[in-house]
Amino acid sequence: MDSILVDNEVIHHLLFHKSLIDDYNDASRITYYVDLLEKTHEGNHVNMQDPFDRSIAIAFELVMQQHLNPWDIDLVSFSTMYLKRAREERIDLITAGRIIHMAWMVLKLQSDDLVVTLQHEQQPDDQLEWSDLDTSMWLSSEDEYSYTNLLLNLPDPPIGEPLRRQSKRKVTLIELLDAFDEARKESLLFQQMEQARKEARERLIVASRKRMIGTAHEDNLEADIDLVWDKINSFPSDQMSLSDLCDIKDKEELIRTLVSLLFLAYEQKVKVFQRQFPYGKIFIKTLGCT
Amino acid sequence: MVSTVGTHEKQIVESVLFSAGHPVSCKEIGIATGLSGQKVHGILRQLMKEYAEKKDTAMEIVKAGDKYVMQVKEAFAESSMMIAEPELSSDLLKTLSLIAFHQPVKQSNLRRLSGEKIYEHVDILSSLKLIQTKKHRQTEMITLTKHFPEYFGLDVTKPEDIRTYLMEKLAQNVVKSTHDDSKER
Amino acid sequence: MVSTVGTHEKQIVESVLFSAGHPVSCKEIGIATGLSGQKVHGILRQLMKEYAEKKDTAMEIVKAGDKYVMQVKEAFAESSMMIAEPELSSDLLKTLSLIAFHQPVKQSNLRRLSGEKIYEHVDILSSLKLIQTKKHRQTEMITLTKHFPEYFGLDVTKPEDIRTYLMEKLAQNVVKSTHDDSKER
Repeated sequence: MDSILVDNEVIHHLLFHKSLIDDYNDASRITYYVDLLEKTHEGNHVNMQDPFDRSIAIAFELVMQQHLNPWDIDLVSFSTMYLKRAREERIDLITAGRIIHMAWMVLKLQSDDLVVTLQHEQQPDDQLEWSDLDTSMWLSSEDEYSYTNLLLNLPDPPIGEPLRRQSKRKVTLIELLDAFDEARKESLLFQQMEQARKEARERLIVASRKRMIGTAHEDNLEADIDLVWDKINSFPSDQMSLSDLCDIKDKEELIRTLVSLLFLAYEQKVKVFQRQFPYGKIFIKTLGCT
Repeated sequence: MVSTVGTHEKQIVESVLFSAGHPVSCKEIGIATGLSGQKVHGILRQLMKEYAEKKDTAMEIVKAGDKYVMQVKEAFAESSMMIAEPELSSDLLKTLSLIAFHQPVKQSNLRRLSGEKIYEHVDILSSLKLIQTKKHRQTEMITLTKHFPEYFGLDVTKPEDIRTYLMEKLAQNVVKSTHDDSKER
Repeated sequence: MVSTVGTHEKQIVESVLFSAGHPVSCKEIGIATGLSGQKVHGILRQLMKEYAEKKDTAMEIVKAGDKYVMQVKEAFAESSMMIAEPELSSDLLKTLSLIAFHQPVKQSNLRRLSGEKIYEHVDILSSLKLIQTKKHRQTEMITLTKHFPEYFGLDVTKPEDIRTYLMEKLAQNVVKSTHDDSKER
């Protein structure tokens, strides 16, 4: 009894859409579906020769058996169920993809046309579903829809890595020699560049020290830097904290030491760092160049 | 008329394909063997045909993008996978299949389909040089690189041909899994 | 009596030999394929025989110690030798050649020779057991391991001999390439 009821619902649904559709092809397609549906009801789908017909029939049968409301098909669960059935019935799954697409088109028609007519209100759902996708930008064709839907619903991707030979060969002596030749040339170039960088750095240091001339610390700066550098070098380890170098409660000495350290860091003689930023202890590490 | 290819020259090209382990171009084979590009091309065609006809070999020679590669036939690949670990997870392959079909595609559209993991996937696939992102007006569009067909041994390079290939493979995949399901029962 | 071997099983073993790219034992093939050791052994014997009888293939399957390997027949080895990817990238090779020449060498000195990339290279080369770092007083010194001469087939092992060898070979190399250049002209 139930199945006949749903059956009629489906037919009404299709006919309703037929009346909404102007396009001749779409309308005739729906007429065709109604015919098919009747055959389905008679249990004829098993004998149908055309796989496309058969798959549509299965779709309708599924709607009836699962008592799905044709006005409100949850396309995600429909697709999942449909694919399962399609697998069992061994129908061409590209065709199956197209059927799901058609179901989705029906659904789209519903939402496009009927929301206004029937004032059917829907609460926005938090969960993203197929019908929520913005299809205006993409998934605009049947193939795109079918492919994407199938891909996301099936366990295996359509491409797999081919198995090729693991062929790493040893390097030959000649290649080592060529590499040596190149390495020699490159390291010459690298050293020339380093030298140029070093000279540029020294020019900058001289320039920046010159800029300090005229400030309050002018007279003492060079002497301060030398003093701090001496303290660092006389420390038994190559790493120390700021408090090892000055009395950090003496603000003036602290600033003098810090400024000197910044110069030394700029000259790449020391590295100044904190383990915890911004209030952690300040450490100084010599960089091993004198 | 097809000129007769000497067995020796054919074997030389075969040995190069075998040793390479990765797709090689006619030009590279030419350099390695000293044969002319045209000659190499002819030999490759013949080798591909012969391998395809041989029923008792586990290997095949296929065109991969603009290059050629010797690899294990798909039917045997799974059993030998133990010996050579696959580089890409099935999840990554799915993302790549989405990009391959929809290219050029916006990252945001991909995210809507597969969620946040997309960002990580796009990074990995970019680092493997299988995809690239290009600025198109204000949006980053993702496309495949020419390494894609080489990596997967596809004879097609145009986006529309790659699409057709993927559609067909997916369909085969479904038929196969249907078959497996029914066998299990 | 030799039991008949199914084509499918034979092809699976063949695909394992092909993809491994290095000698594999019966046991390893068994694990990869799920076939019994005895079965694998029988299939290998048959595959070796078949490959030996085939006149038109460039490959052969041979026993190497206790293992089996699919390789290019010696007659074709030369043209295909260089087409496979080398194990060490050219960048790594440059660092290795610097170490070979300057050993024992401080890491900081290497950095001065070719920059920051040295740190990563030293890690990789150490993991490949081609170099080792040893503490010498306060400094880490880098030297070659005994695998270095083995790897490159050198019959010298002392640092000074390796250096002399490299210098001599390099000189010959330069002379040879100059010669080749002038021939091309």
